[in-house]
Amino acid sequence: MKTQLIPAIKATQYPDKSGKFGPFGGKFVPEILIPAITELEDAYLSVREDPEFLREFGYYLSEYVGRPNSLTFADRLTEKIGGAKIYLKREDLNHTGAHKINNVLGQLLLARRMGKKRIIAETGAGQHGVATATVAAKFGMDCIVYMGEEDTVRQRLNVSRMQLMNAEVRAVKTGSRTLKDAINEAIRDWVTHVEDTFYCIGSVVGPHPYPMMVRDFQSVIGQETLSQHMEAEGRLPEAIVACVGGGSNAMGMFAPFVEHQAVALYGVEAGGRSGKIGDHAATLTYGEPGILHGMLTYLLQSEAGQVSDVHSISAGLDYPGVGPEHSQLKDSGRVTYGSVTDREALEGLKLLSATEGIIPALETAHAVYYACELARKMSREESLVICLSGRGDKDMETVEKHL
Amino acid sequence: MKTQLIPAIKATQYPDKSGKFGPFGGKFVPEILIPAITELEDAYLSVREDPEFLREFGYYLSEYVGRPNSLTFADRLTEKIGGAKIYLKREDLNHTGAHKINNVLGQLLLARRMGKKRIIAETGAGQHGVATATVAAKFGMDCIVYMGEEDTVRQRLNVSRMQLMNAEVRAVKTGSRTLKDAINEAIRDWVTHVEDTFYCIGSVVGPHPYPMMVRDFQSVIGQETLSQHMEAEGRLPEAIVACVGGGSNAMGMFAPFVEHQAVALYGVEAGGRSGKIGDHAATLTYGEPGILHGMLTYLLQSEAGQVSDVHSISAGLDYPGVGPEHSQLKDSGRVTYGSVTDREALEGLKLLSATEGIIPALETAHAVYYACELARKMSREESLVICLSGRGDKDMETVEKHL
Amino acid sequence: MSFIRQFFGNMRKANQKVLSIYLPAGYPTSEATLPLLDTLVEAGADMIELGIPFSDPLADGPTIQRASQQAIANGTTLLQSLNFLRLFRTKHPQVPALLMGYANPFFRFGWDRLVDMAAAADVSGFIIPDLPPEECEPILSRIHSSGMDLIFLATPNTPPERLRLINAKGRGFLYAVSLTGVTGARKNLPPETKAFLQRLRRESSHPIMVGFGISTPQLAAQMAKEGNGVIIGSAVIDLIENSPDLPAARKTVFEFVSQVKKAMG
Amino acid sequence: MSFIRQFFGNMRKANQKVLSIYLPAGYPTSEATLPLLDTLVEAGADMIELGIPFSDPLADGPTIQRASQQAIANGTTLLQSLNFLRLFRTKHPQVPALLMGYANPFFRFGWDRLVDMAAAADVSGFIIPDLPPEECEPILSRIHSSGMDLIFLATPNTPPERLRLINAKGRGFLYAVSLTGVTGARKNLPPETKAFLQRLRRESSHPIMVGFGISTPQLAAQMAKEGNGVIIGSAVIDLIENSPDLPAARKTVFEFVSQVKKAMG
Ligand SMILES: Cc1ncc(COP(=O)(O)O)c(C=O)c1O
Ligand SMILES: Cc1ncc(COP(=O)(O)O)c(C=O)c1O
Repeated sequence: MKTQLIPAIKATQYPDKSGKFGPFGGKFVPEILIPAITELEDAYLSVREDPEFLREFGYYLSEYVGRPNSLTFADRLTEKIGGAKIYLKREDLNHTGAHKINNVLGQLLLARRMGKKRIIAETGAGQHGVATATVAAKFGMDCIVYMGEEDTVRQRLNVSRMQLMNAEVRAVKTGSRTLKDAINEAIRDWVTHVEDTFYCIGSVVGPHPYPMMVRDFQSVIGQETLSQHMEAEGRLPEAIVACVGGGSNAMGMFAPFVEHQAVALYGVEAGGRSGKIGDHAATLTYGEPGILHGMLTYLLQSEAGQVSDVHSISAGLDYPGVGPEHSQLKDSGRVTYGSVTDREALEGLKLLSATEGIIPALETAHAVYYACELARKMSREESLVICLSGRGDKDMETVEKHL
Repeated sequence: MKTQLIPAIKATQYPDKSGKFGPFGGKFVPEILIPAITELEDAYLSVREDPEFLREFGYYLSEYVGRPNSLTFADRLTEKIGGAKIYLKREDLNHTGAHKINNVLGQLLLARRMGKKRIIAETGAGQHGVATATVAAKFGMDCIVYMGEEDTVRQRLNVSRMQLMNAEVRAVKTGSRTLKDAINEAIRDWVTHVEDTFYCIGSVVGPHPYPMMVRDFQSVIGQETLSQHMEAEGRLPEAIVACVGGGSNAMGMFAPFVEHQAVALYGVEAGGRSGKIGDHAATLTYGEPGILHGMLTYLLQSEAGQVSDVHSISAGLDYPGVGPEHSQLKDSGRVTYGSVTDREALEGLKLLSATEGIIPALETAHAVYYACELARKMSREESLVICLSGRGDKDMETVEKHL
Repeated sequence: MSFIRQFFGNMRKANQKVLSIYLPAGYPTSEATLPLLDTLVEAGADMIELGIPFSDPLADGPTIQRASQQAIANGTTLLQSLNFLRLFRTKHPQVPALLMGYANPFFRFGWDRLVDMAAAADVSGFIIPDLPPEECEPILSRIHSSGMDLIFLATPNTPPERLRLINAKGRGFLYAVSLTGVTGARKNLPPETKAFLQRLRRESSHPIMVGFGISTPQLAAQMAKEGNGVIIGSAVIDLIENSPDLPAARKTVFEFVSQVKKAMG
Repeated sequence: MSFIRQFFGNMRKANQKVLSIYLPAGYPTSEATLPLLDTLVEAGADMIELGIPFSDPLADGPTIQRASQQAIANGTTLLQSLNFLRLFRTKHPQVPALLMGYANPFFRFGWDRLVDMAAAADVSGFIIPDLPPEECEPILSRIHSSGMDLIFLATPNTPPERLRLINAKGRGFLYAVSLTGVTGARKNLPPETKAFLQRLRRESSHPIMVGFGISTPQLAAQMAKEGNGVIIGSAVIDLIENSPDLPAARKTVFEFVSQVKKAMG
């Protein structure tokens, strides 16, 4: 029998009361949204340590999502690389196939408490949209998902999944027609229907309290990893690697480890086709601080402060911003951020598929590749955990095209 | 922490020593395969109660597959139907998305013990093929999957998945180009490479010891369900419903319940387009006993004993035979078998998606529809478990076409 | 006292309602901006808001989105826009001119540098829709000490306590958002708008300019009654967008703005 | 003593090797079966195996698969095939004729009915590749008591104990499968075949007929030496398949079978 999980959401030092992670974060939103995010912040703070809320969250994480998911020892990949022991935190085993649903579950439970029945969400890869449509169906809520037109094509499978669950998918035809524009459109919807609408953001981005709240809901990843690794190895891992789009799987994984200075933390961004602006989505690697989507954070942008078009083979990393806490963790040096190209990600995907029988999402594949390079340089006594943020089924068409 | 699972494989009364379930089952194979199935039987019987084997099996089921999976209470579906409480046994949460991997893991652990490094398998929906390719990759074995040419088209996604995991997918162009012919082709391969090849059959079909062995490996489904339902409701469920293609998810689910006469068991076959021969795959509903693929069992066949072409919207149910133990359970009256049409299955799929946020495989959707009809006639105090054998991602293209 | 406050004092004394027009810099071409600004003033606009285009105008409807994209494509920069404003203020020293834009282009330019150069260009004030009072600290006091104003917005859902904060931080006027929604011309405004504006008048001592959705002289007249004046943006851009060339645009804009001004009495 | 055993006794006495040819009933057409059987006998075939087509011939290679599909498409039935054999046996009473086929069509027909009607048609015996000794009980004693034989197969991987079981249950002759694989003409047979056949001769008292893969007179001659004779199937079907019509098929089959018979000396 699986024991029921009550994730302990721990209030950390950051963000401060104004929603800042050092200089980053904040609430850079149109006035009309201020009451909504204030209401949300109040509501969230009131449930954050409410045992009944945590019990409910734990119940659905366990009975519906299938948590705790495994920490799988990747014996063949380890052997092939010949360095550190590689473990995989299996978010791909969650219902709907990625970590996104942890956060959605938390937010929609909160929305239910707040009496909001109209849910909106943006989605890039479609995983957050699918997760939102899923939980909305389970809770009997209306759901509208904004998705860049380009992404509705490259992630068509996920569009059908959302529609089957009675979500309305709205193809966003403005701007670059990808994730960033889907967020713009979702915010416009929110501005217009602010009274009855709950905006379920899919990553640790947006105005306060989202970066904090999403991190907290996702920190179940890191909490489980910590105790599972303890059980398997009797100590903490030497290194942890996660991919960074908006940064939610990474923050959820890192959260309980940040205070353990001996654990090296690595965030991996989308290096795309090249280091030229427009050819990648490696915000922390190449970006500069800026203000977008309600937060102050690193951004890929022009000299004039126009947000850049970005590119990644993986729709879920195709975002010119990043969660503000990552910006802080970068500047403080606590986390090392690097990037991996489209081609390398494909290699990572193939490698994990062939050695472990696990096809990762293209997003995740970035972390896999980076982790292998890292593990190679580590000793056999050390161990490294990859946050296997999602499965690759959704990406098979893209992968086919590139093989 | 998840407790490690050691599935207790229980020797039941059936089959008898010669591999018979009453008049059904047996070893109707070419002489050349007799040594192979004898070796297999001996090997299996020697590990069946070997704690080390069971520990290994339990380790991978837990750490790799993600067992135990949940028994989810379908509150909104229950409410909508207004009858018995409906529970879902979540095989869709397994790694690779269906129950098939339980069996594959058992067989390939056995193959590893037997020193066989060349694995062959047949597949219909592709789920068994994917599961076999997956575990073969994890164990570093060569893997060849036979798949009807028609199925390689309707389940293209799964073909790519197998190839990514370095399996060779051989499109079978003989006969009706579906599952039955894939099995024929796999047997021909086995006949030709009998010394070094392990044939990993995907359901409770084929010659003894397969029907027994596959049932045993899959019985982890029923064992978990039994104790999870006990924990949730304090008693056994009143009814259990599973879809039946070859019959492995159903047998795995039914196995520990067969002796509990108060639990009504239902197997649901593919009713296809109509009750006309060739338009469905409802073997137990419309078939007659016959001999195919090494077993004596109900078959869809002509007067002259030629095996019929069959049809189902779901590739995984598209099989003119059925596991011999089901034939016995039908004749003994212990299990009630019924059928559900393509159209009804699609309705079941939509219903579960919209109310619970769970998109079932088209195979599973047959069980969902049947279970809803059944639950409607039961009282609110009773409870019913559906074996949610797999997820529907693989079927999105087919579903799109039919909506 | 800031120029804007003086201006509103004068208008109130003259019993005049204020008509403010928003125009995106560099739209439809860089060359069009100064002539169009002249046209606005000639037609009776009392105040000008020059928009700095941003790639992600998330509080704007389709009209301003398209105009922003066009302006970016035309290579419009903040420096250039400051130059437009300097020339405009030289020519029309009686007409307050505000710089309106999303935070990021300003942030990238540098808050301090922005304020200094805006002051040098004789800019009257700023409207930054995604810089609410809680985020304005890096810029507010410097704006004030340079004699300019930072305009805040109030919306129908702004609660009383918050309005007090906005009143306290804001200066110049209060931008009353007429509806819950994005910018863009509307046929009608919701019935609640009137009560909202009455509440603002009761609870704020700032001049109140009503914006969002105003598309016709009638609507403008109606809304102007409830405050100190109105702000029109998308309706004018729609006219420009539908004009074949600049002279045609100037003509149609002139007619529309004149009618609005006339209707406002 | 069964007809087949008598026949092998006579052949051994005459120091003759036995050539047995497999032909699917109803292939390439229903009308062709009796003429082709005649041709086989005329060309020197000593024994005949008439195949009952089955939809799922899982021990057969592509040649026999195609022939089976064709025969089914032609509407070939078991009753019709029994009739072919009755006519054949009437015309060629000295030539043993076996019914060969997968279990299911026989099972559906009914084991008892099958044996009775086969006996009435003067069938000499049965080869049922997916009916190994452990599954033959429902039919074996009735076959024997009707004076017919049930032929079992031995394969290179058959272990000694099992061969004893096969020897005990089988009668007529032992069908030695030359290789591990499905049916179908091969250029060569594996080197191990010879040792396998020697083992069978040591460990079995039944006449030994070698089948699977034999495609040329040379191979036939070689294999015949190691036992009592050979069985050829796919090689003949290939010839029929490549013939434009029945006369051409009869001609080429006649030539091939004659050459084989001659080579076997
Ligand atoms: C599987 C997977 N991993 C990672 C990401 C990136 O998002 P984040 O950085 O917020 O985890 C996505 C986004 O869609 C995803 O689907
Ligand atoms: C999800 C799913 N359910 C059910 C089946 C039917 O097989 P069985 O009856 O052996 O469980 C399949 C076969 O592919 C399957 O993929």
